[in-house]
Amino acid sequence: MVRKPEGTLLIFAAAGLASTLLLDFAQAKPNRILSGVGLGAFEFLGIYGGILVIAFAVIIVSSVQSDVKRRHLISGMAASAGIAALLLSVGPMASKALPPGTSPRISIAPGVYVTLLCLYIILGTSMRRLKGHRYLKYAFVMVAAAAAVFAVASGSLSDLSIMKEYQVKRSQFAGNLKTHLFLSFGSTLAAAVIAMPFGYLAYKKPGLEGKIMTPMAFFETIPSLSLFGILMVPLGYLGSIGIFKAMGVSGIGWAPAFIALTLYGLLPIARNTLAGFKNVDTGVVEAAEGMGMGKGGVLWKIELPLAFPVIFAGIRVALVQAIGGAVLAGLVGGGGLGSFVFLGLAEASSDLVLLGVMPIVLMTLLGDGLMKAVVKRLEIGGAI
Amino acid sequence: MIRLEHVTKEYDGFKACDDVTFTVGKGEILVILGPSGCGKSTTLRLINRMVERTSGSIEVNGRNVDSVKGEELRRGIGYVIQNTGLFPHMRVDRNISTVPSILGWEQKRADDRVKEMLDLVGLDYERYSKKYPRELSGGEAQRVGVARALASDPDIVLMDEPFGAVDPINRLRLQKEFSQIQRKLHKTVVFVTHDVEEAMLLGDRICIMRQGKVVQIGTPEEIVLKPCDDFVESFFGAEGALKLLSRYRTADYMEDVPAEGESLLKDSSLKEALASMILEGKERVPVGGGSVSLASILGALRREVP
Amino acid sequence: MIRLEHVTKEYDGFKACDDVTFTVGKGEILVILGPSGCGKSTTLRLINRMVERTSGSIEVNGRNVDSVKGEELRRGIGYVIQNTGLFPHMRVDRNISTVPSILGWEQKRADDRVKEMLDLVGLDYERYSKKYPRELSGGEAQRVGVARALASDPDIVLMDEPFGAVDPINRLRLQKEFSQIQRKLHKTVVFVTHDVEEAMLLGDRICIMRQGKVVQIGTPEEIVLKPCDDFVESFFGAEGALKLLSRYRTADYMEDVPAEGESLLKDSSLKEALASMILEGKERVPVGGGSVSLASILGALRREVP
Amino acid sequence: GSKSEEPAVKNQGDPITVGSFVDTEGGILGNIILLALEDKGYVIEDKVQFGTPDVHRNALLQAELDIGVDYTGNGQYYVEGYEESVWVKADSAYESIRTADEKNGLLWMTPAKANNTEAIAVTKDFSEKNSVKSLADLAAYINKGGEIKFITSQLFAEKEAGLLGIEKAYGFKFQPSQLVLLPHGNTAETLKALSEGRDGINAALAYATDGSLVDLGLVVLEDPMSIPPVYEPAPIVRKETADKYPEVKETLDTLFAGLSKEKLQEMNKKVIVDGASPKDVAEAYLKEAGILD
Amino acid sequence: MKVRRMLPSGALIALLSLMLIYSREFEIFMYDIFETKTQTGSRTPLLVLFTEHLKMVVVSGVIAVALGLAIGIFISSGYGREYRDAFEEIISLGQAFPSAALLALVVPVVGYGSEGALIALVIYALMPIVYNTYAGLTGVDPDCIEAARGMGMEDIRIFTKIRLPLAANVILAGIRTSLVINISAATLAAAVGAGGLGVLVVNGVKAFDPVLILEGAIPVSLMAVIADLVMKEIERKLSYS
Ligand SMILES: Nc1ncnc2c1ncn2[C@@H]1O[C@H](COP(=O)(O)OP(=O)(O)OP(=O)(O)O)[C@@H](O)[C@H]1O
Ligand SMILES: Nc1ncnc2c1ncn2[C@@H]1O[C@H](COP(=O)(O)OP(=O)(O)OP(=O)(O)O)[C@@H](O)[C@H]1O
Ligand SMILES: [Mg+2]
Ligand SMILES: [Mg+2]
Repeated sequence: MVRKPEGTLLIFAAAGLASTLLLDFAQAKPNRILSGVGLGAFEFLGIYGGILVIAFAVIIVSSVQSDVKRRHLISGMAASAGIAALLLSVGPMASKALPPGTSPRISIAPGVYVTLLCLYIILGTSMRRLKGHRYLKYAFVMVAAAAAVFAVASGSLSDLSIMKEYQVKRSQFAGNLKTHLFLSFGSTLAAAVIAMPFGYLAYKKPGLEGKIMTPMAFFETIPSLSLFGILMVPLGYLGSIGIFKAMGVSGIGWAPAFIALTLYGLLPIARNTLAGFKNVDTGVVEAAEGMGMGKGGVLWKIELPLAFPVIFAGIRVALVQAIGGAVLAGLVGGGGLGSFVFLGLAEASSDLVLLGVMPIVLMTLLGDGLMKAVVKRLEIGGAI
Repeated sequence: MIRLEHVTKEYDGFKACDDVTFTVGKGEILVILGPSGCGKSTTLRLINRMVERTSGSIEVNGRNVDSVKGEELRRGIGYVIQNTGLFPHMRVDRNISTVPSILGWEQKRADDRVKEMLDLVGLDYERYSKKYPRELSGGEAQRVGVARALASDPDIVLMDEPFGAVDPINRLRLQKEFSQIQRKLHKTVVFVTHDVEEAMLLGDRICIMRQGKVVQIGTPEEIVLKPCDDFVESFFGAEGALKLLSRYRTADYMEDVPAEGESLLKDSSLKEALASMILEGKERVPVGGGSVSLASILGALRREVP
Repeated sequence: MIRLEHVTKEYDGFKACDDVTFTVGKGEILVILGPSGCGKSTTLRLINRMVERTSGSIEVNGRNVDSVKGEELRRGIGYVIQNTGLFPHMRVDRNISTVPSILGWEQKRADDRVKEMLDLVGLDYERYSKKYPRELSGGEAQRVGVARALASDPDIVLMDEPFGAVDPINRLRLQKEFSQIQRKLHKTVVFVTHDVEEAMLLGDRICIMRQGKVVQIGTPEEIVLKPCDDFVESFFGAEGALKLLSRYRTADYMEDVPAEGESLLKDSSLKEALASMILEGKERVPVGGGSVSLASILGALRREVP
Repeated sequence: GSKSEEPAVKNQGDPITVGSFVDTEGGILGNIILLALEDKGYVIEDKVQFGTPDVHRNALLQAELDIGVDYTGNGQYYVEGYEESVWVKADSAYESIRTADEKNGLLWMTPAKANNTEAIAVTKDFSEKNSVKSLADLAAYINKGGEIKFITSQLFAEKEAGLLGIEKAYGFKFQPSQLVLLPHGNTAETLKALSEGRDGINAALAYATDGSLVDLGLVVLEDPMSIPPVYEPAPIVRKETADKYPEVKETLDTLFAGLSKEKLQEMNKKVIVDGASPKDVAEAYLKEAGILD
Repeated sequence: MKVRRMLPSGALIALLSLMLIYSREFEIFMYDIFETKTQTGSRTPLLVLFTEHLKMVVVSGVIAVALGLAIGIFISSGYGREYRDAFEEIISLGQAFPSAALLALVVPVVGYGSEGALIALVIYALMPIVYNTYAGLTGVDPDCIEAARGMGMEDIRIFTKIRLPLAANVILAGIRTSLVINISAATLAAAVGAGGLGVLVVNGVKAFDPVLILEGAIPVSLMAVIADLVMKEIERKLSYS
């Protein structure tokens, strides 16, 4: 019996193939800011472009294969091979493709991103459908991940424009990264510490729900940048007072960014705290009370563990939001990876923008994925 | 022993419990029966002070319930509710050992107790102790709920529609098992239900409530035979008498007369014996070594209630 | 008239319905009874082609169900499901007139029909027609569900545990009302349940299923008296015979012999008469002008099943 | 570099904070100061490319920064009570801001002789084809109804000493549709857009010291009426710092002396076009000027 | 009664209009309060910036709603279910880009002005709409669908008569969320020269000028709150409960 072809594989393999054949994979620029000549997959990657084409072709063929298990095995293998080939070849090929001149640059062009995205989705799809084949699944991911790590660690990418930007900004990179982490994780932590008790209060005293949630919802309507800006005024004033000055508070720098991000984090966390507690089965609470647990016991042993997955999901939302929001700190002198973004924007250097954006995106995906996994664990742990 | 005297609970002037007075003797099961909203749960929860009464007095084992802190009082009283209220984030063993561990029992003793309790409610320790509540069927969860309530070996157990959420077939099994357990343990039980059959099967006495008030208290026979008003009568319907038959065991009505046909177990009820007679169209069915006659079934109520 | 012949439904090799053959005569209620997952719903849904069979043939009113489009077929067959499936965004009247309006009835006729249907199921038009489903109690919602299924006056009605979600007291009332409606309308009904009492009360014939297969089909008496295997027997338990008694009306067993005591209604069942005898300890109870004797109850099954 | 001998640290435990504007030139000038002072044996806290001009200014006023770099012409925004005309002459501009800022505890050191003023740039082709060489030519071209699209910073477009003044002085007016307004004043973006002719842009805001002008094939239109003020970069040091470390003040006062407009252009080009590190460029300059060895 | 419900949003709209009409006076008043001096003579009147902002929000909103509904409906239908994960992945990847960064990256590809901003805004607004459309449509009580099917409704009719009305409030809530996000995010569009009220905010932040910031932020916040209220009202109207 011939089965329906796997739509996701088919479509994304076709899209990937199209992008390989049609889109630019690199830009060879005479210098840092001038636009250059676009290079297609074959011009840029040579034989490796061929590998990509073959990988996509294999995926297309396997997507109509009748044996479901086999079609995902083959697709997964082809996709991880494609990702590895692309990641490993980009660096060395960039060195070859450098145009002559005093300060030529090779920038990655959209084709690479589109192709990678297609491969990533194909890999994800195949992994999801390959239930049971645990080790094989991880082998695929490991191959792709190892290729990425090797490409970066071996220094093979050093002739890419973005890495040259990194070289110039090397001394600031670690600092900005740290600031960004501090701003996003710190503000989320602060928001959690503030919002959780408020959420709990709103749960215990339903009359207060509106009074607690409305102001938090209000912050959400203020554009983030304005909030940063508005905070600069009172903070500038505060910063002239001794203690705060000693703490490093001032109208410029990290303080307004930190506070604004904290304010934005309040709503999702408080809302989820409230929902989490509301979600706890009243029968369970009644049983706990009926067994002679004290108020504290009920809160810590029963309500909180049961509400926590939902609360944590709120923290996840707040964190993702904060990682993105912290970019704007770059505009008010707060540092963070946003500095690269705005400097790049100002210098019309998209590679510098990317130098700021890439870690942020990675951070978001990693943080999000990690926290999602934790939520899942918490739930499997029996809470839901 | 539980004694309520003129106990009233008001919510904003609405009397959820209105001048309730009753006594539950040691080792007795008192079933509180009544329509939804009549104050059954409230009465139950007044006893372990989950709800504080507005007036009246309550004694448990001879001591006024106000003489100890609410939490301590509750630790000494088993409590089972309709949807089991099992803690979904704890495995079965930790659910059962909750009160023991609040009471500070040492680990070993609590573990042994879990084993003993699972045994009592007919669940295999190996198979069930490490499961999460969501991995249990409704009937299994209910058993664990009972095991948990009994874990610290309280004299007194309060049960609020404990089998309400279980499907009819499993429900009957659980009721019978509970009967057996009770025959072993002799707890003092207050049992809330709105299921007449259940009340009939389990209650030593039945307390019928309506709109917060106690309408009638008595043995099932008293209530079926001498309902104090139409409301109580309507509760048992036209078939009340048949339901009573399910309380009596054939063994007690056996005569040394032989009869033909397939023999019933001694343990079976008169109701089953009656069904068997109708099925066969005979006036006598064999039970164990002897038999039971239609005549003695017809006289059963008179014999039980002289 | 509905006829299934060797109907099988496979899901990935798993047979949810396995070689099912039965016929439901015009005006007959066939109850499908069986444990959870045995294929009752699947069988029902095969009839109105909500599920397409893998093999076999199905006829409805003499025509192969494949001869019309599924949607059209379904418009001609009433369908009631457990949780009513009322459309929460439509008021009661629009819920009931859904099929009439799909069929393009004119407004006036549809409105009249709504009135008629609400009347049939005992709901006041003024009070209920403009309510939303969430404003109805469980029992009321169930009535509306039945009214909706009957709105276009289909010959054939499929009911999938229609009273499953209603509490026991209301349930009994609904079952009795449904009996009465059926006595008026004479629909051809396939009724799915896992409640033995319900099957006994409503079914002209009962079809017992297990693991996708039909185990036994027959009148309630046939099934109680001649269960084809242990599985069927276990279904009705030791009290099967007593349950059958609830099907027979005292009027049919009345003798012209006077008796003392409070008289039962002619409409009451033999089971009620039996209960009354046990209560009074007498072998004869008055019914209407005459009386019913214990002896005739003892002979009832033999009389119904010669 | 060869670090044969480490000079003794002169400000143990009290690092001097050096900041500058967050733009290309800020990176270079800030690093020049930083490297020169480090060479003299001072511990520096690196806040080069600290923030926008206003953030930088406030940081200096609030002692967040000890040393910064600013342009004389910006005095027009910082201090009140001066005629607008003082800002269009190099000497009067410097004197005005120097004396005014002394009251604020900020000492302006001698500026570089390099006027990094705002200007309008067009492509060489455009200039030749339409014979537009000065702002007056541009006015004529626009008033004739010639195609124009000017990319500029919002700030320049909206100030009297900027585009508004130029429009008034030369007698023309951009329609809103002929303007692309950016919220920031860095010209890398404007010049890139111009050189690539993106979105029909054929004129752009430029600074006179922009390094990419030549490489991109652009020319700056002459401004005979000298409308925008003179912007000469100068080191600024807080008075407390200057008093505490007189050597720092001395060093800074002469540090920018050798910087010409051409030199700045060249250095800017190295950073923005060739992608060199501002620090490397600054170091190379200091070595060339003999300040570092 | 109806009037009372519309009172808050009406009052806010009036406030916003007043602010737009008397922007100059507001500015002068605020500069007095903050005792700072204006640094920029505003070339673009507040009303123009407001209109730009509104246009950006409306255009991106309309595109996002159309696209989001289409995607949401597609992946919740029988045909598109298999693409659900892929779409989810793409959209959540898009969300991983901070709005400012997304704008910064779109510009080099698309160019200055509103196109770049629009693309970024659409990507941003898409997620809640797709998500809620999907959740709303698949969250409809299966018993209702079963009943509808059992009554002989065709797929189209089930969709228009049952699924869509029942999912309407969830979908609208998604649109509301995305609209509020969008109004706020459009502020950043100024960073790529797309204009709008963000021009004032960005310049204000750079120039350390609270008056400019407020002049931009207040209308934006008002817009967001008004949009929220109005959408809630529509939700209330269209949902049955
Ligand atoms: N906390 C409370 N506040 C106000 N009224 C209450 C409260 N708890 C219960 N009631 C009211 O008291 C009455 C009795 O409630 P209770 O829960 O005891 O009824 P019940 O007999 O257990 O009913 P059910 O069979 O439905 O469980 C009801 O009318 C209920 O609404
Ligand atoms: N769409 C489906 N795909 C796969 N298996 C199915 C599907 N529908 C039903 N089944 C399986 O077919 C069997 C019969 O299902 P069915 O719903 O007919 O049972 P039922 O007798 O109605 O049970 P219940 O009393 O619980 O409603 C079950 O084992 C069920 O898991
Ligand atoms: Mg209760
Ligand atoms: Mg079913």
